[in-house]
Amino acid sequence: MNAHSENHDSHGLSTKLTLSVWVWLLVLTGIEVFLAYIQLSLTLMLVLLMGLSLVKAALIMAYFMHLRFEKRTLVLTLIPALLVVASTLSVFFPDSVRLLHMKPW
Amino acid sequence: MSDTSHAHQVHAAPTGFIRKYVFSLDHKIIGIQYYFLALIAVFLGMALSLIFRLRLAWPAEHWPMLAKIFPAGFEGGPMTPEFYLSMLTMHGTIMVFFVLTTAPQSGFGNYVLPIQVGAHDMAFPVLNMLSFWVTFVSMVVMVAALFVEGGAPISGWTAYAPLSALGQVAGPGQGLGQTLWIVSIAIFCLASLLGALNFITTVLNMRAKGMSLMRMPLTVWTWFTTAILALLSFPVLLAGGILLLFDRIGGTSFFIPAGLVVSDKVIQHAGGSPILWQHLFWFFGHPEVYIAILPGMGVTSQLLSTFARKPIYGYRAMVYAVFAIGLLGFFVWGHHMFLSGLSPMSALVFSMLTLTIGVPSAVKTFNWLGTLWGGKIRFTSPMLYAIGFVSLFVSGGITGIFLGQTSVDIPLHDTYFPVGHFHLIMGVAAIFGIFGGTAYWFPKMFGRMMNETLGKIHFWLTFIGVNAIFMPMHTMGIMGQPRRYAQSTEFLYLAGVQGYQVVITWAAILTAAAQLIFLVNLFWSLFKGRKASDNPWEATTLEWSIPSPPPHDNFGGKIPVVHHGPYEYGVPGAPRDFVMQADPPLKLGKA
Amino acid sequence: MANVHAESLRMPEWEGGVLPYSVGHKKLGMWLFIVSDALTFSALLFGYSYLRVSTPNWPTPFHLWPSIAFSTLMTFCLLSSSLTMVLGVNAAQRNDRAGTIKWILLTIAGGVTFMGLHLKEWSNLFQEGITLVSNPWGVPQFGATFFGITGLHMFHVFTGVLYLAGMAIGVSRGRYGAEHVEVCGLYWHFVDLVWMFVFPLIYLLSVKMH
Amino acid sequence: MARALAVLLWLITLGGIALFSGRHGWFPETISEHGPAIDAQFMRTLVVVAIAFVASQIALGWYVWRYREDREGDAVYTHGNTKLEVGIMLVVAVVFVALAALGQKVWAQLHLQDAPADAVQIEVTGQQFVWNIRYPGADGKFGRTDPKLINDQENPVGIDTKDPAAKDDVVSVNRMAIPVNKSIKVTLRAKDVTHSFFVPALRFKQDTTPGLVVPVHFKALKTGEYEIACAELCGLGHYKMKGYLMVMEDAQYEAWLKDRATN
Ligand code: HEA
Ligand code: HEA
Ligand code: CUA
Ligand SMILES: [Cu+2]
Repeated sequence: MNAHSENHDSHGLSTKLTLSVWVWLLVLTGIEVFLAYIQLSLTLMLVLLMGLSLVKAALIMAYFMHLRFEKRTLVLTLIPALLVVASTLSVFFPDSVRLLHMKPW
Repeated sequence: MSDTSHAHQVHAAPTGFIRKYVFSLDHKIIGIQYYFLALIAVFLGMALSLIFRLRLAWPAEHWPMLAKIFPAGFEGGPMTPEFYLSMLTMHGTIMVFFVLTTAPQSGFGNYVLPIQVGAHDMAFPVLNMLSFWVTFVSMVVMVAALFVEGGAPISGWTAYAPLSALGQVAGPGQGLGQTLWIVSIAIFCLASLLGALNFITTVLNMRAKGMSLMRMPLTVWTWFTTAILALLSFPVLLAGGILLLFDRIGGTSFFIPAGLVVSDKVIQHAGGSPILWQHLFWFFGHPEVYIAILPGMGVTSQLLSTFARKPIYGYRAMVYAVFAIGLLGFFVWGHHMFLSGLSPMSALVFSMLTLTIGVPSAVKTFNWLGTLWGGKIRFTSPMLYAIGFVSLFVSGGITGIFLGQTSVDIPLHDTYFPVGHFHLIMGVAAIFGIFGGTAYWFPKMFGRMMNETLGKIHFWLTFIGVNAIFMPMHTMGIMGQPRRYAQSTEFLYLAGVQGYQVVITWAAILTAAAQLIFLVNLFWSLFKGRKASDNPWEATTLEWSIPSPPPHDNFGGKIPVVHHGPYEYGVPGAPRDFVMQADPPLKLGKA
Repeated sequence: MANVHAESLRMPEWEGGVLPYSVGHKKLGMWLFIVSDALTFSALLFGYSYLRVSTPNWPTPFHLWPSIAFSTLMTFCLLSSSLTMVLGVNAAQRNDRAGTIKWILLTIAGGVTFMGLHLKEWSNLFQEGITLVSNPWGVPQFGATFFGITGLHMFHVFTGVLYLAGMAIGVSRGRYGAEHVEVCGLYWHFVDLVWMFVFPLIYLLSVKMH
Repeated sequence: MARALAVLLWLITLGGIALFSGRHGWFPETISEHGPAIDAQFMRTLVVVAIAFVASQIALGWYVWRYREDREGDAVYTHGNTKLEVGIMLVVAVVFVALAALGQKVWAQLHLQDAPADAVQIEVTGQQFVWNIRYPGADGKFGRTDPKLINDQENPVGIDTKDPAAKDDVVSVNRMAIPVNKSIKVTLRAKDVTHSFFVPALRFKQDTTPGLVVPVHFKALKTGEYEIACAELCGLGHYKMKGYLMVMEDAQYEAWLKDRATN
């Protein structure tokens, strides 16, 4: 019963790959900071930054957190559950817009 | 995770009293601890309900006995309205969190789930113990709120901001009591998270050989789904609770908008939104009500099948329905907020989605009836509770169909109509799940049978009683009686309501008295009950193939191999009228 | 009748003890914890966005120096500590105990640097008059969300550092193996991952332009 | 035992029907334009739900009665019937969607359409534990308000008298007069905590949320005096936060308003 305790080396992360992921993450961060200093509309900026952040999150999960090398089903249950529940939270927004336009004072 | 023992190693049976019964790692002891915690909570909650019901029926009466215990609540003679509200708030909170989230899931789930999947314990025994003790601390903090200076909180179990956020300016009970309430809830969230990930891991990783997903008893399915709901909804309440706490003691204003003037005092907070609190609360709150009912559904399925001596009707459909209810539960929270200033478009969407929950619920109801159909029903006391569950679930569920529609909710929202709705479905259907589970698993848990006669008397009185209490509330709601009113006599249009209040209070007193029968039965049977055999109900799931009560590691070192589905009753050609899950494969002669 | 029950009894066999995700208890448990904790942060970040949308004139006060420079450097620290963490896990899987401890200590160093920089950054802001409840721009929500969210993240970094320290001690005593280190690593990467959202949402979207 | 239980289940069913047949307690008579539509939707729902309720409870009782252990024959060995299952699902789904669709009309009319341009304007401000009613006066414009000017005795909603539009504003406590047969546009606000403006006779309820101004509209079709209740927990006086809605003939209403203005 310890199928889980080894066998990672076979498809584990080589140091080279790890380093290149790290470099990519830094590059993306750099792009984000750069973007922040360009005059863009807040919405566009939000979309771009969140897009990049999702890519970074995906990189971290896939490589650092090893999800790429786990069984596909693990990914297919965890990530959708998280995304579905988290994105339903965005139902909040129509109300915040209402709040902005319907303030008493 | 902080759990250091290797997960697969069976921990040896502890010997000292403390390690054995107090800080036990054994899922069975922890289950029992949870169960008794809930038992204390339910009697406390019930006592509170009787106290506040007194005021509803006889608003001007003096209660010298009570006044001695709670002098502050009876200043000037009759019960004060703020005392009414604090009793109500504590009643709702204790019942929802410490009874219905605790007994069916953490109590029975802890005790039975590992055995039913064929495991020697939960995946994380240390975490399991921690989650119980954290729950315990949470309950102590909650009960402390009853006795602190300034009184228990009065903003209802939903703690709507800004009432709950402003502190003492907003009225009595909003001081330390409210703060303790929030702290307790936040602690409770942590305990539930720990419990939930333990349940999920156990179900996924620790099933015995042959226990494929589609062979799991429906109880396991419901505990599993409930754990997923808890894992995904409690963190949101936790976030909300942290922010509310910041507002109260950190001086922030997440939920307090600008320009409030309370009793002529200008409030310095600015910029927050009360609606945000409602969103965060109900995002948790709606899944929470399914957390309360799903285990009851599982228990009911198990009992109906066992005592009708028939396989459950539509097993797969039942599994899918449970999952559908759980999933849909995340998309409907807005139905509690139709009239709160929610955007009217989202209200329409929430309304449509709410009604769709009726579909899997209909499937469940239909299959329960299908299970009874053509059976050979044994009317034991657990079975009576299960039948009661079905009846109450239907009565309470269909009133949700009124509330789920935006337009019909306009006159009914925040009246006694929803109060009737949720008491029938949660206050008693789910509670009947606990009763059924208690009567059913008691022999396994304590090695003795409960008394059938007492059980039956208790069933009859309670079943009649709760219908008498909660059915008339719908009428009061239709007449327009708002909830959380300390009395109904201030309004002319409510003239017809007072009579109902008196009848309901009497019914509540009698029903509550009938619960003493349950209590007596429980404790009497604990010590004096008839010795139980291993399988007194001739049931099929794994817990019935081991001794009553089970040994420390459940299966005495030999994990069973499962060959059959969970509900094989009345199998034609089988040697007995039931085939247990661990029975060897049947030789099937072609008929 | 007979064909009915024949159908029900011949189910595909499930070999007990086979982990459906091929993931041990601890790792699965940690993943579940991470999902749930991620939702706590999602709720907070959505709450922040909600308040920001509903507030006119949300301030954008962060200068390149010190705030953005600091926070970028902090991002660098966390990302690098994630890198060292991966190397630590690799070392643990090679049973290289000394290597494991070395990399974990480096990871801790990254975390501690992050905390130091963050504390400095907070005190800079205090000096500018930004506190939990007030700030120079009259939008009290700004400070509240800023300190609320970064504070909770800091709390996670702090517990993560403690967790790592416990791990280093455990490994040096031979009590913890590769699986423990890996699970601890998951938590640490998660703390990093959360920052990947906090940084742009809280800092980069509040950059002062001119 | 089984028979008694069956009978009890049927008695409960009967009791439920009796309660909902409305002889003892029912909605107060509706006086608003949209009220009948809500009542009708309630009745439609009641019919659908009653059928489901009665069918389920009767069946439950019947099975309990019929399939006792001591009956003849064996238990039926079956694992269900997928076709039947899917059938039930589809029927229920269609019924629900139809029901929900029918009910949304009133909601849309109340909340998605604006009040007609000629609607009478009134502002209602909830406060622990009174209702403050404000009329814009002859100029048809509400004057500016400011929380700092609020004073419970003299200036409960904080009208800024420096604003010319505020000069003719009329404030009334707990008494809200409206003309009959005219569209009324109510602006709901709250001063301290959340309240809910509830007029049972109007079939109308809407929370007054602090920090949010919610515009709503309705039309009353019958003169008379009706009670306004508070339907959101707002503190210890929640149960006695009472106001009156006085629906008047036009002339009477004008007179009332004039009378208030001179005071
Ligand atoms: C165990 C708890 C539980 C459960 C299971 C439910 C189940 C449901 N609830 Fe309930 N609800 C609560 C607990 C629960 N509720 C609580 C505590 C509150 C109040 C909170 C507060 O404000 O304090 C509340 C409030 C509440 C509201 C808000 C009311 C208001 O404040 O105005 C609404 C509105 O949509 C609602 C709807 C529903 C619906 C549609 C279901 C459905 O899931 C029900 C589905 C079941 C059936 C429909 C019956 C069986 C089906 C059939 C017999 C098939 C055939 C049926 C038909 C064709 C009609 N509930
Ligand atoms: C589980 C949930 C639950 C239960 C069981 C009950 C039980 C009861 N409730 Fe309560 N109630 C709530 C949940 C519950 N309630 C909630 C959430 C609110 C809303 C609070 C708010 O507005 O903020 C509320 C509000 C509420 C009101 C509304 C008051 C108002 O709005 O002003 C009233 C009024 O009469 C009431 C009455 C009662 C009565 C008489 C009982 C009972 O006393 C009936 C008799 C009890 C039983 C039949 C159960 C006995 C169970 C056992 C003995 C089980 C034992 C075993 C174990 C647990 C291990 N309750
Ligand atoms: Cu105002 Cu309740
Ligand atoms: Cu709900």
